[in-house]
Amino acid sequence: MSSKRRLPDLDKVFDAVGAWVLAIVWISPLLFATWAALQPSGTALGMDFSNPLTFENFVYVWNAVPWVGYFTNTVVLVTLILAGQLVLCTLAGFAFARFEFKGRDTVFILVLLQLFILPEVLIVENYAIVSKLGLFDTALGIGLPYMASAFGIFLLRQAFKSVPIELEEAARIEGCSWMGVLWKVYVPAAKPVYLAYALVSIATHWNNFLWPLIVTNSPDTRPLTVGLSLFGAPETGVDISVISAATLMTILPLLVAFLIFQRQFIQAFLRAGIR
Amino acid sequence: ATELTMYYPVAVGGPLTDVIDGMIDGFESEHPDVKVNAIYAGNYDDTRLRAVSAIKSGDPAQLSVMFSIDVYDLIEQDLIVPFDDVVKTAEDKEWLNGFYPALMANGKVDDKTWGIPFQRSTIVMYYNKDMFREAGLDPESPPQTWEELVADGKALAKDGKWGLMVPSTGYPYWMFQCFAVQNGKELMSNDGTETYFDDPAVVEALEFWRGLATDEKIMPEGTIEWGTLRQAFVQGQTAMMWHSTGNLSAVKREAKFDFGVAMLPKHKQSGSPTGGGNFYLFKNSTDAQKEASLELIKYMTAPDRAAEWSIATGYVGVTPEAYETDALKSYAADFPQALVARDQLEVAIPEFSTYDTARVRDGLNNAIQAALTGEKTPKEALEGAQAEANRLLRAFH
Amino acid sequence: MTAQSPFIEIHSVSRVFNGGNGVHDLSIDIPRGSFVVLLGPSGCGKSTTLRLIAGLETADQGTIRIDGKDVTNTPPSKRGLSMVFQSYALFPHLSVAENIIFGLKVRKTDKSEIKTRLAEALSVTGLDGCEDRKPSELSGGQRQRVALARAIVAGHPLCLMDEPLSNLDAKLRHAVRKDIRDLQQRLGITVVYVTHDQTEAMSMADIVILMKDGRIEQAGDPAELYLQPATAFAAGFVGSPPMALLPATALPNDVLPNGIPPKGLTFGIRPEDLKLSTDPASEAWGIAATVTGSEFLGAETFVYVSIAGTDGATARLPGRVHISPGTEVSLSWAGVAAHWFDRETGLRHAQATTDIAANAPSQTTEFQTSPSTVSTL
Amino acid sequence: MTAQSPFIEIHSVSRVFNGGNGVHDLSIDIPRGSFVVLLGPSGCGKSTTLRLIAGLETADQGTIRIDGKDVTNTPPSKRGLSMVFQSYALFPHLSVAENIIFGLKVRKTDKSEIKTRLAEALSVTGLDGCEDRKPSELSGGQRQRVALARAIVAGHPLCLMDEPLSNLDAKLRHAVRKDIRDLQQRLGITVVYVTHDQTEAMSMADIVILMKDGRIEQAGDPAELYLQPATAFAAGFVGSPPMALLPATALPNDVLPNGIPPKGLTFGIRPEDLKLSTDPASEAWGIAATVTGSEFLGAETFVYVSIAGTDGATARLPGRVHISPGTEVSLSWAGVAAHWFDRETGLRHAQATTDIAANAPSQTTEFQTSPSTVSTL
Amino acid sequence: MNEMAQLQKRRLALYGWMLAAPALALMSLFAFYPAIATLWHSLFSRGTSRRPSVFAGLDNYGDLFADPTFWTVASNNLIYAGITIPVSIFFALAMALWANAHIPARSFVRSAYFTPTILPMIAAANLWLFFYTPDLGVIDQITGFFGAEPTNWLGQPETALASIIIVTIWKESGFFMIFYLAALQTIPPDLREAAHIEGAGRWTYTRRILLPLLMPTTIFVFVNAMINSVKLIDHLFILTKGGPNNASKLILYWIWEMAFAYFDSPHAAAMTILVLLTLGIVAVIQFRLVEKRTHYR
Ligand SMILES: Nc1ncnc2c1ncn2[C@@H]1O[C@H](COP(=O)(O)OP(=O)(O)OP(=O)(O)O)[C@@H](O)[C@H]1O
Ligand SMILES: Nc1ncnc2c1ncn2[C@@H]1O[C@H](COP(=O)(O)OP(=O)(O)OP(=O)(O)O)[C@@H](O)[C@H]1O
Ligand SMILES: [Mg+2]
Ligand SMILES: [Mg+2]
Repeated sequence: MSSKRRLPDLDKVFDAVGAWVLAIVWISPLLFATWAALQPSGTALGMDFSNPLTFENFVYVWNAVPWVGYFTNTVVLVTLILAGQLVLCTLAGFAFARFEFKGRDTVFILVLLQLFILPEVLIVENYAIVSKLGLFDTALGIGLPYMASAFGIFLLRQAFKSVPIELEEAARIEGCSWMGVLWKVYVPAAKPVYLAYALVSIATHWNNFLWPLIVTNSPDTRPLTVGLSLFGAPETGVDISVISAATLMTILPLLVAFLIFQRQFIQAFLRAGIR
Repeated sequence: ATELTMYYPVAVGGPLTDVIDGMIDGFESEHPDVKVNAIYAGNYDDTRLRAVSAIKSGDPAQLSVMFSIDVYDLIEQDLIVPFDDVVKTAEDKEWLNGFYPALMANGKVDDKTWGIPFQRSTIVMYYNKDMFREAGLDPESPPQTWEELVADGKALAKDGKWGLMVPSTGYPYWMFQCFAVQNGKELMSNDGTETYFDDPAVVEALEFWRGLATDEKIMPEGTIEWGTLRQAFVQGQTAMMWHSTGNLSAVKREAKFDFGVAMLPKHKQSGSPTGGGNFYLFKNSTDAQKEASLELIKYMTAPDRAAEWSIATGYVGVTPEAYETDALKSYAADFPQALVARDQLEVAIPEFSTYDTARVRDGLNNAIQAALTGEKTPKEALEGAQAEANRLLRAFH
Repeated sequence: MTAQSPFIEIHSVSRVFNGGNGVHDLSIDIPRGSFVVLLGPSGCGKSTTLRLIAGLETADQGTIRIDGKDVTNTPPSKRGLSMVFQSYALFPHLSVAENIIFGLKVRKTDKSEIKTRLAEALSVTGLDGCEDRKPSELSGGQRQRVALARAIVAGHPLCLMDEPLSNLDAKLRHAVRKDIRDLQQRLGITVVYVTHDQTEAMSMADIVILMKDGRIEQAGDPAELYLQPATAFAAGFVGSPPMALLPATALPNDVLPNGIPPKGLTFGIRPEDLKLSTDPASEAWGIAATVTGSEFLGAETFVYVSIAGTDGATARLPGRVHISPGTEVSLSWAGVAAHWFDRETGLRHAQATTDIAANAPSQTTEFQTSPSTVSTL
Repeated sequence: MTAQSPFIEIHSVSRVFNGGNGVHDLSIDIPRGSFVVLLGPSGCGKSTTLRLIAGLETADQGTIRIDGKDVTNTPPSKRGLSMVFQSYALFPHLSVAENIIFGLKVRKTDKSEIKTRLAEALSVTGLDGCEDRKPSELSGGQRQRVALARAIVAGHPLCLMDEPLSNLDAKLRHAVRKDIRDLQQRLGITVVYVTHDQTEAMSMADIVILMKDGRIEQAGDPAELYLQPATAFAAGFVGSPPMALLPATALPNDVLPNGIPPKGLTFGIRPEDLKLSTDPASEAWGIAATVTGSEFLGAETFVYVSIAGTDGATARLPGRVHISPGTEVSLSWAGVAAHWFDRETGLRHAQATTDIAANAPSQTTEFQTSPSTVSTL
Repeated sequence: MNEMAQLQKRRLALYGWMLAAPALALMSLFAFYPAIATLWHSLFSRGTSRRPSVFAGLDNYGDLFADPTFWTVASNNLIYAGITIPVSIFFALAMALWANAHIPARSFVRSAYFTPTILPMIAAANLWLFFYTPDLGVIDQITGFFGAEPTNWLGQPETALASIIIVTIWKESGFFMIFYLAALQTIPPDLREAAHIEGAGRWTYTRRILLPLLMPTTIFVFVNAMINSVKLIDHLFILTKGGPNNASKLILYWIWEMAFAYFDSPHAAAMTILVLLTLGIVAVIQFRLVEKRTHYR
């Protein structure tokens, strides 16, 4: 090795330090939650690191709520919503990306307008619709209003548009029907976008609370966040240790999945090149 | 069989749905012909939203636990029926009179009973006996008047600790009712059509509250967060706090020190508002359902259940009989703090509630917060709120 | 080229895009088993013609028949043809093998049949051992061969190729173009091949169709195009370096053809037909020129010269030639090597001859071949 | 090439990537004002060498001097050079003019100075009138010229180019390569140019540096590389079609050089040096071969032949040649045209000569040039 | 014209409609129809048992403009958007650049940036509530370490909105980072090298090359951030409930109060329509303006 090798760049050191500081600031609430969850209720804010750690909060939270059932419901719900979104947005995205029809652009703008409609204020109307459809207290009832997602249609349309038209033509010459083209060419080509969108969708609906609460009755259909809500206490103020434990329990499956698949997820985002 | 749908909120932390489910099971085994769907619906706001959504879309719901103070709005929206229409027998009428009058006050409008108390609280003063001792005060004689409160507070406020904290987010109007009534004036008329925010006694009460921070320096300035106050108390940040009796169980569990519970101090008189949730009956149900609903409410407010509920949550037992049950008696023997709320019911007043209550209340809340944060003087703030309330209530005279 | 009816008949087909581009009133007959190259500059309508045959574009007018069947409105998948795209259009998510058998699977061909055909296609294109790789793990040449394999595996009698070699580097292109030609002959299929590279067209085609602005400029076998360009455009487009095209007015009078005023004529001469001399005495006649540069390419040297009143010309000399810019030279050529075109219409003056007796032989060499080996052209 | 010290000195430079690829112990001297081409197959380290000179890579070992200054650890912006990238690396959001003057603006050059230099660069590269367009609105050739203009506008004495023509089509490439060469000579700058296209290297370079596996295989002027390849690799890489390389054992004894056992020898012959004869009697000697195919390219025809015991060879014949596959021919060549290489090391056997008196002249033609026009090589 | 070709075209149009139909149907059901119903509602007065609802024209809108709370809330939301949008875009960009650079433990850094995105807002708000606790909270403990007085972050009008803004930025930046990260991959590395050779430093490269090239992503992120600046109110319910004295009340929270606490859905509907209109207009202007500047794509 030559002794003249360039010294590590000062820029790079600053980069690393900056990135790390920001990362720690960003993750600190979660670290704090972990700390608080391991402390007895009365002392969590003390930041006294000599305190012994305790799992009593987790035990208490675990026993208080049928987590397994809620977890199952959440998984079913999230899967259902995602499946519905993927199907509907794929079809619509495909139509907007590759078909010429009168009024297409107008309709597409309408679709984008949906992004601006605030679902929170439409709860009463949507409740009535779900109820009329007979879907009350079902996973489908919770999921249906989210299935036609303007965001998803937009993303997939962009993804489909960036697929080289030759791929479609090659498939058509090889004998594919329109559906065949969609299924065999566009969908695989947009895989990174699907993954990226799935991550966003799962994170959103995993954490959705109010709507599922309103259109369900029983623990048989309710998601994890309803369990979490039992530890929120507007009349008395929450117990930080307990709510931290409950929070961790709610997001733990998601967090673990994310940490395991983070490389793939990030890669998927990277390749998606959403613009 | 009669089927009933009931919504209920959980407003204090913990697995209380299990307790309710247990009660429902008990009721169903006593009344095999009635089937009850008891549905947890989040907090009070969520529950109200849920009930409104359901009824507006024609879904059947027969009863619900909701804020006691929502009564005027529920009447206005034509959602509920008075119990007087359902209560037929003398025995039932007797039952209506069995509750603490202070708890019934909120449910009575135009001489009719619209709500039956279920999960009711009141405001009490929690204090840290250890800190009292350290400050050289008698831990067994908490302050009983405003003057004592200030004096003790001054003795306690040192080393970055505070003498007293009265929360002013979340439910500022509720806390303010304490000061006002202690200063001799209630905030609204009994028929919910008039408010007295700009009454000199009321203004003086708010001045006193603000003075605790600015003049006496026994309380921090600005608003004090409702949700984290208990944590501040159990970690010794303040020697005294005013808070809902709903906190009792939690403070008991969390506090690592000897703590006491006392009635609020008096000034011109003593007093404290009640709070919490009542049972309401919805319209559009059959007579059989109404009947069954009444049975259910009777069952859930019966002394044994009231005692059980009180022990589990810290809410007050809704009838004197509840305090006569063995369960509550033995609980109180070990934990005499639990009886303070009941004793205070003697002097309790109804929680603030008027027509168009949320708007009127918001005006008051903003006025209180504006005064506490120094944006306005108490007089200015309250006069503004009164003007606003007058405008809103004009239609209901 | 035989008496039997053409395999593809394109009859007065037009396809005009908004803006007026496209192809106009095109008629082409393509014999069965031939290798036809559509040649022309960018935007002349080559791809459009190919896509019309494939069914990826629909004709505004006219009819297209393949194998006697009118397919003008038949969708691509029903036309019984395969296609190789410039970008190869390989499905990036499928392995080589899956790419190749894509069409067979879509058409629900027998499993075992698929297997044998795949093996055959792999071995024909020399891709054995690559079948499990993804296209992104292949070199350009390999990708090209996958595209080829996909096109031939279906066994369609017609294969369309749109500039299939343009993404390959020069060395590879040379190798692959031989492969394609061999494959076509072995399988006996008809190939319609689009390129704008005249070298490719010359070396591969049975028939070259030279297009310009959506119309056919000249069609014929490669030698015909090279030796007898029908227009000045064809003369300039075919050959590298291209034929020099000079206004006849810049030439000495005695080399001009008889009877036609030089004002209306363009003179063309191929680089290999130009002779350079630095010694004015050694030649009977010559036009004066100045060397502007030279490029040594190993086997030959291109010498660029400027001629007064013209855009200059290029001479192609064998071997290595040392000649420095600025050198004055005299240019001459054999009389038969001269091409004459009408300056207005660009059309060839077939009858134009010059007075000079050619003293250099024509560059066309006829080999003595045994009677059994007839030319394939 | 002159007595003065070299402009760029690369001394024992190594840059090894994880995996062992890169360049190894490279030493190159580049004279001021010369046009140096780095030539070699893909992955041989050409770009790495160029990036080392540019400062985009840092050497693990060794030193790099530019104009006598040690720049081994100097950042790119301080080395006083410009670069043309294969992809042109034009900033897509800036107009042509803004792209060109980007560096000047960064270096806070005078406004008026920028203006004159821009005008100059535009006119030199023939881009006048395009200055307000965005790169996406330009053709490939125009983009290339913008990249060129950006490189020359700064007036740096050194310009690096990494395969700047590989994205252009054949015709354009030919034109631009002349432009680049002209520009370099006009401005008198030093150019280091990377390509894997040997035609480009031959036609442009003053010095060709042929690389293989991160090391230099041969360096010299193009004629040297073509006529006297130092190794079998160089012989095969330079020239198109490439030199045929045959095991000496496949040759008749009397053409073999004296004193060296044929087992250790490889024989090389360029396509243009091969003579084909269908009449065995007409030649004194010859080796038997079978024609496998031919390609007519207009000015010449490539004839592919197979020879027993070898991979075959290509002959390059002028004009149009009709010869059908399967024809038996006899191959011969002039003695001086033969190249001999050691079979193991690949190194050239310089002294090897054959017994046969050459009857064909060597293909190197020396033009009679006036004394004032000395070769630029 | 070829008749078959016409027919073909019509068939394709039909396919297009059929493919889009399911999504459009659901959207109409759960978004467009309720939105139009909302518009309709906003034209009627609030109905009670004493006074049935009557057509009121634009009265409800007039009431809103006359209400001082409207102006407070609108200006709060403007400040909120005006700060959260640029700041979270800035952080997102910085994060993306760092997450894309070669720094040690890059995948930890990426995960850290992204984690807030997967935390439920309600849970996150509860954690922040305790962060902000005067004196006891982590923030005051840190500032206290440097000798600062304890601050009642959520309890004073001066800091309440800022505290809300910080939580929003924390929650959103990581989400937007992902989009920048993706866009960065599409910028060829040789642009950077070319800029360096032309003498551009890091900062010049970022400002003159990178930022303009990321413009399309910035627009995408901007529009999303703008929508979120109206949509994201979950944390308000826990942190401040809009207080003190409306100091941190945002539009949607106010709509929520009107609709579900005040039982005043006509005014809520009117407010909703106003928001929809504003968002739509801003978005259209955005797209128009910026499309001109980014047409090079
Ligand atoms: N879909 C289309 N819409 C509008 N114009 C088109 C379309 N496709 C092709 N054109 C135009 O038609 C003309 C012929 O196009 P075509 O693609 O056939 O040219 P080409 O000969 O293949 O050129 P290249 O060598 O560049 O591929 C061009 O001017 C082109 O701009
Ligand atoms: N950043 C890198 N990391 C690892 N290996 C590299 C890197 N850059 C180049 N290499 C390897 O070093 C070798 C030389 O690369 P280089 O880019 O110099 O080749 P090249 O001669 O320019 O090839 P080409 O003609 O394909 O551009 C190759 O094997 C390449 O895989
Ligand atoms: Mg084309
Ligand atoms: Mg390279």
